[in-house]
Amino acid sequence: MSTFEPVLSRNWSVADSHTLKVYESRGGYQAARKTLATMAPDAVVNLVKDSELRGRGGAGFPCGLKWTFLPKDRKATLMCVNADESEPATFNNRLLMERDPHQLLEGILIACFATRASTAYIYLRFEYIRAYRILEAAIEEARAAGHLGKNIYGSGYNLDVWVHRGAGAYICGEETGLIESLEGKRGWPRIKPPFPAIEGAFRKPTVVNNVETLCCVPHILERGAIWFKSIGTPKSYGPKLYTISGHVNRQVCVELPLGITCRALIEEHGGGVWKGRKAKAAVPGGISMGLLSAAELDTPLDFESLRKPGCLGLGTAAVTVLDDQTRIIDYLYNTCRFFAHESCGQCTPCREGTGWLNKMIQRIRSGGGRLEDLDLMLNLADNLGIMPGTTICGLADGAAWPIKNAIAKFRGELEDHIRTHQSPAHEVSRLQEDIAQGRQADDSRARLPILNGLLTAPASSRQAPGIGSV
Amino acid sequence: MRADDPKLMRIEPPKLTLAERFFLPQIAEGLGVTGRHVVGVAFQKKAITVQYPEEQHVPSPNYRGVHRLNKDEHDRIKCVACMLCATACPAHCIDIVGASAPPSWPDREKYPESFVIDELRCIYCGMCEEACPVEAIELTGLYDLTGLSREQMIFDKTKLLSVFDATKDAEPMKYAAPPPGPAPETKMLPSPLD
Amino acid sequence: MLWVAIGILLKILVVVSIALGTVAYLIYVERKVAAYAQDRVGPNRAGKELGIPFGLLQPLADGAKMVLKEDVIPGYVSRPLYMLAPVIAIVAAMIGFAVVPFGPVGPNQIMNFQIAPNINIGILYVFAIGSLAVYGIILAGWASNNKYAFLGALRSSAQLISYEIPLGMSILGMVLIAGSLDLNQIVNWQDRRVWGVVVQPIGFLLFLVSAFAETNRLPFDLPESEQELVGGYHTEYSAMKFGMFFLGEYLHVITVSYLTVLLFFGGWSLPFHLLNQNQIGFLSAVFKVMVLLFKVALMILFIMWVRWTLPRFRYDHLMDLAWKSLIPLSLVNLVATAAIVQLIYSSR
Amino acid sequence: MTTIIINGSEYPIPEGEKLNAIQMAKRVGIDIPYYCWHPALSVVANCRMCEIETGSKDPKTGEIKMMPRLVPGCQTPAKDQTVLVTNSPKVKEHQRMIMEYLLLNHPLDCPVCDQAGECGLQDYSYHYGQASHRFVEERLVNPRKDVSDLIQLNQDRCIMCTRCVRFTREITQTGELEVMRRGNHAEIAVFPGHTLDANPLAGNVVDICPVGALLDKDFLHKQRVWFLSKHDSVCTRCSTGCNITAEENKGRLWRFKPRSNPHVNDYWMCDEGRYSYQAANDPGLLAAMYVRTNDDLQEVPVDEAMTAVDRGLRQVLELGGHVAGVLSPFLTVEEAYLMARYIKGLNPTSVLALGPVPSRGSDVTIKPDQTKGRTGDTSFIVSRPFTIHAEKCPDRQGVEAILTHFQGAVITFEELSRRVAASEFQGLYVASDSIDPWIDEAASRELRSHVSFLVLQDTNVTPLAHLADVVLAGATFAEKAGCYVNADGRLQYAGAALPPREGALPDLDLFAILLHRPGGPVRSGEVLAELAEAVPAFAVARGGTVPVLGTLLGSSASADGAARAVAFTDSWYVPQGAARSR
Repeated sequence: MSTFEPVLSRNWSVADSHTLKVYESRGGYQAARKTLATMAPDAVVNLVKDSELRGRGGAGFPCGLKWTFLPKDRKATLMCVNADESEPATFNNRLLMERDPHQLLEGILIACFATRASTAYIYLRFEYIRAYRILEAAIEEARAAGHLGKNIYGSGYNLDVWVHRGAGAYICGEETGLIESLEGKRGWPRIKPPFPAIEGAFRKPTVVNNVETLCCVPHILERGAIWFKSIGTPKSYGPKLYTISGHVNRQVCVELPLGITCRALIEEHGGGVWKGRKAKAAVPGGISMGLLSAAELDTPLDFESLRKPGCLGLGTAAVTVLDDQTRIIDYLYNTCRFFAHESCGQCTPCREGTGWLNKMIQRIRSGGGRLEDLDLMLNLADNLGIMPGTTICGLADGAAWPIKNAIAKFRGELEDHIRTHQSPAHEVSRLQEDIAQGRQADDSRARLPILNGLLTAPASSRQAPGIGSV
Repeated sequence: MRADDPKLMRIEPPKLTLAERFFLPQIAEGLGVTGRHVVGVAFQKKAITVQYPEEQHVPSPNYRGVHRLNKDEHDRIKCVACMLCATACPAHCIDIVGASAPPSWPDREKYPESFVIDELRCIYCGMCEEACPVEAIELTGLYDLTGLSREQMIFDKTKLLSVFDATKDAEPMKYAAPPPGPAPETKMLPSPLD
Repeated sequence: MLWVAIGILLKILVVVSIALGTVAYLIYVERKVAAYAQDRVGPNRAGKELGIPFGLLQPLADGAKMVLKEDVIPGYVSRPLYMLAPVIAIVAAMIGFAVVPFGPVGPNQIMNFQIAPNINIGILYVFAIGSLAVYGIILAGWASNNKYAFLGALRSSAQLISYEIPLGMSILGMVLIAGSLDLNQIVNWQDRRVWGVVVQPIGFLLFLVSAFAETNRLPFDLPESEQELVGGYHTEYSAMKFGMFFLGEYLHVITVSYLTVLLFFGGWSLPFHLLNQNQIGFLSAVFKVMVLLFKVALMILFIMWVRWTLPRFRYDHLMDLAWKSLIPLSLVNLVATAAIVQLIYSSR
Repeated sequence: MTTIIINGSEYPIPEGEKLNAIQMAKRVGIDIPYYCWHPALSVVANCRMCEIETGSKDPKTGEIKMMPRLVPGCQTPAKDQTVLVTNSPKVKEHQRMIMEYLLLNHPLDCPVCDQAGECGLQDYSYHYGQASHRFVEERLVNPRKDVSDLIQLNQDRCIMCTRCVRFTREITQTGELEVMRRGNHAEIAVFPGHTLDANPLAGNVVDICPVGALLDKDFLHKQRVWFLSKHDSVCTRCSTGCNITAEENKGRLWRFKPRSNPHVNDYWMCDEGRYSYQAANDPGLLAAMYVRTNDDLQEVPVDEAMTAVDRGLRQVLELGGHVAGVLSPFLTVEEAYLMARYIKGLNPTSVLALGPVPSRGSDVTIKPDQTKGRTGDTSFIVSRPFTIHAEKCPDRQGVEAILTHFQGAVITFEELSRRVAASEFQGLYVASDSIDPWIDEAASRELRSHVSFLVLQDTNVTPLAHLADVVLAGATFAEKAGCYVNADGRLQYAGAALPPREGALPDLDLFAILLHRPGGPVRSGEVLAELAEAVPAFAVARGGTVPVLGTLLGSSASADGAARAVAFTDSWYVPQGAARSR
């Protein structure tokens, strides 16, 4: 792979790479100029379609195909750039925006030209303050230099780009949630149909693309689809920014062709597992994608291969490594807490299911686990996200896969944990079970106030059965 | 069922012997039985009658007598005025007027402003007890329910709660564990009619 | 003559009041027996405040109740007959006592323990009067203008007619043997020889069964049968009128008991001549009266005992018993007795 | 022909209607459970209860291709050759799971919850749920809070269907309600200081709440819904004539609930109408008939009062006087007809006038706008405006139609008062039944001073009642049955919810007695049939029957076919009558 030359990150190491001057000096905006001058929008769409560029945001939906969904007779189109990079351990978009904002702007320009959108919104994660400042500055520069604004390069094409900062919700990374949030509403994903391409933000056809996807576009137009398809593995073409974090010596973001194995990534680019330990497991692409066990680390990280070891997909290609001293229960605890906290609360299964799983994991972790809890969690995960169509968006799927994977691959460890970690303070009492099962509790504690969800009775009512004793 | 149904069985009356046909031995035998009882009661004190006012009958624990309204440990009425007892009641003898609970009861939304049982209409079936979700209404073992007028026999909330006060030691709540030690005898009510 | 009349009147007064008092206590005894047979204790309250044990004042309370209760006369009854019926019932029951000896009777006795002594067809009189009682019942049922009462009356008449026959024929054996219809003579014969029950066992059984039927007592109380007829002929009667039927029934019990004892259990005599029949004197007379009373008391107790033991007959069974069993049997018994008596007397 | 395949059977799709899977399935008798969907609100599909399996049938080969994923029925259009499966094990397992999830944090306080008996959770729990669940953790407890002076929110019972939020956004467009917080901590809330108090339709959020989260404080803890007998009626508080169910128990009304009528009130009713039921429970209502003797009103039996009315009016006529009748716009058309016949029958020169028409403020029209809400698919929704009329009486148009028929023109009350002041009439018969106070002391004296004989038929004790010669106690809106004509000219039938109270008689019976109609109590249908024959304007009601959704006065019965359209009721809010006969 040493022959691979970074494309997306080629300017990162250059000083002041975020300025227009540096970007233009390294051949920036040439692709855009050429495209706007010589190509028709449909030709651009076809070219991107030919390159089989798949969305880098997580789902891997072919980008060009998405663009063709727009209605033919549309009056106005909107472009939303999904820069709400909220997946834990993912930071490639941040680097793209902070180090090379003009590359993104050029991608936006070409994509908007292709989809005939005259307005683009960059929906930026709230926490990316630095990226926000850099982007604002870059847009100013680009506008001043005529890369944005009215009649760009004399082609008669107008484009305005606005940066919109989110309010810090994971769910706003989902395209319809993003659109709702952009409209100023609560970040709740919408039902589909209608898809955003038909009726999106402000009831207009809308394209939503990830930052990294758009960053690929100028290079495809510059070097052609054949070049793009020469990189990577079948069905997963092009370069990809991988981030490595967790228990490795170097937490970095590297650009590599799609299809590198997880082990290679850890060993070659992450500098191996830290403190000389061994890897126990790795999260291949953001925590919602599942878990690879140590034996499965040789899986290539591309859109297709990860299905084999039972993961949801490539996701954001953010690899997180767990060393052999990390407990899987802790991993599950973090995952479940994250999803319970970030569930938007709209669909019943996700709202209640993630909260339930979170409470259950907390109980198991603090010593109140039962062996049947594992099967219960698997069953919940199945109902929650693994069966398709149970919720509006994919958050529930993301919450379900880590549990399914962790229990499938580390069941022995989890069972050992339950057996060896038992604390009377946290175990499930007979009464709790009775209440859940709808049984008549068989001891004097049955005289509990059942109203308002009070599970514990005043201590006095538990002692003597005679009520007159108080 | 048809006359030729295979499940039908014809049974012949048993053949009687001559003595049996005279019935006299059987009559003598019967006289012996009653005679034994007469002798048993007259000379061996085998009568099973309870001499009621002097001897108090203690009914079985699941006897269904006069109702009571239970109180909780803060001496408040337990009833939440859900009216499930009135719904379940086949005799339509329960009348409840619900109201929002006083603000000083934080764990409760609703309570009965008035709770009236017509003890004369009641058939003591115990359905109210079954229906009650908070174990507020119970049938006690009190069986000597008398009154001089119909009005006296319509028990209001105060009276039903006083039945609880009179019986709470002798009859702890039925769903609770049995009381330790021998069960205290049912205390006679100071007459619920006063 | 005047004194004789006064004596008779006195006797009538004494007998009637004793009989009525006895009836009152018989009801008490009946209730006690019923209670004992059913493992209860029976009436034991009345008189407790006065220190009288065993509820012995119960008959007084019962009587007071009878008298004080509201006397309801339904609007649809035939009033004269309705009023007459209980009177007939009780009068018929009482005048039967006229010929029943309560103790030794005879010209050589110091006193005749009989209201109408020396009537040589005494037993015939008893039966004649006894049959009169049925008029009370029939009239009651008829006058009540009520289907239950009417059915009760019908049953009663049919029952009485049916059982008169075996009853009458069952004593003919004894009459043949003793050679007299006079009860005094029959008792004397038994005293001399042997108790009637020994020489006439079948006659005794027939008499007993028929007597039960005649007194309308269980197992033959079909005219009343509360379960089917709501009280039968006395459905519409209340208070003292009902009480009169009640008294009548118990008087019948007493009469029948006397007859049984006199006919079959030697009357005032004791077996094996323990009591000299010819001894005349006040003490011996009283003693004989006591013996007779004792036997009668046992007989009454037996009747009660049977009542609380046996269930009621079905009506067709009742008729079957009379016509198919008792009457043929009594005929056979009569013929056989007659033959034997003829043989014995002719052999003398 | 367009057909749809539901659970293996083919059904024709109704022409000209856009239905979703839930509506279509319901039409053929198959229930798809749902919570968040409401036919007047935008589709959000967030309760996930209505998920079904769908597919399509190839019309040529007849091959059925099912989609792998479950889809919500509320946003699945009933299209030609669509295949719906609502009872597969997959769907059933999903429904069971949703019920388990919804009940995780739901308190077990059905006994004290007013929604019990008409609760979506209860009903679906029986049909689709299970008796136990596997949740052994501690439940979330959310305290109850007020969203307005009349509405209480029990947040712990909420299932986050957001129907109420969408109602305030899309129907009233006031947006008081909002979802606060995320995940399983999400809750419905009002913005601080921005309660539902000012919203004239606020009470509807209680109706559309499928569970007991939003509750009406006016009804709170008073009754259990299964004790209530429900009577189809019409609100008389304004001339909109909202279709309602009047719910009664133990001889008094407890609440009004709107009934769906797409031509009148859609699914809603205003708060003013909702709480107008209280007027029928007023203990101060006229409780007897009175006749003036020796300058004092004496309580008399009905027949005496009726004789006094008839005798008094005839006496006036015999003395050469004139008689006028005042027909209040609160009368039903049947009552107005009988009264007009009676007054005109006394003497053809008698005059009929329309009673005072109460009016307050101006008409308020609320035009729903689904685009204000969620930008989901709103193509199933027919948005219809809802008007609260300023005219606060139910039947001005009906009474006017009858007056026009009898004397050609409508004489207003003002005009009549003038003519009374001019001593034109010696006898006056006023039928009021007005809910509001309609005449003051001075006006009463003025009216009284010019007539020699005054009959008042009313439900309340008004100043005029103290001055009248005969006071007849009429029936309140809850006690009478009859038809009203609303502001759009729609003739609608309102049933009686209560028996006439002690001492009073339904107005229809009072007039029938005056007219010496044979037979016992009058049935409004018979009078309506007569009316339809006699008055051409009411020809649509021929035979004395009115369609459930009413009928426009001008239309012919057959042209008003849309009036027979099926109204919508939430499946867990079925008018069931009293649970038992009491």
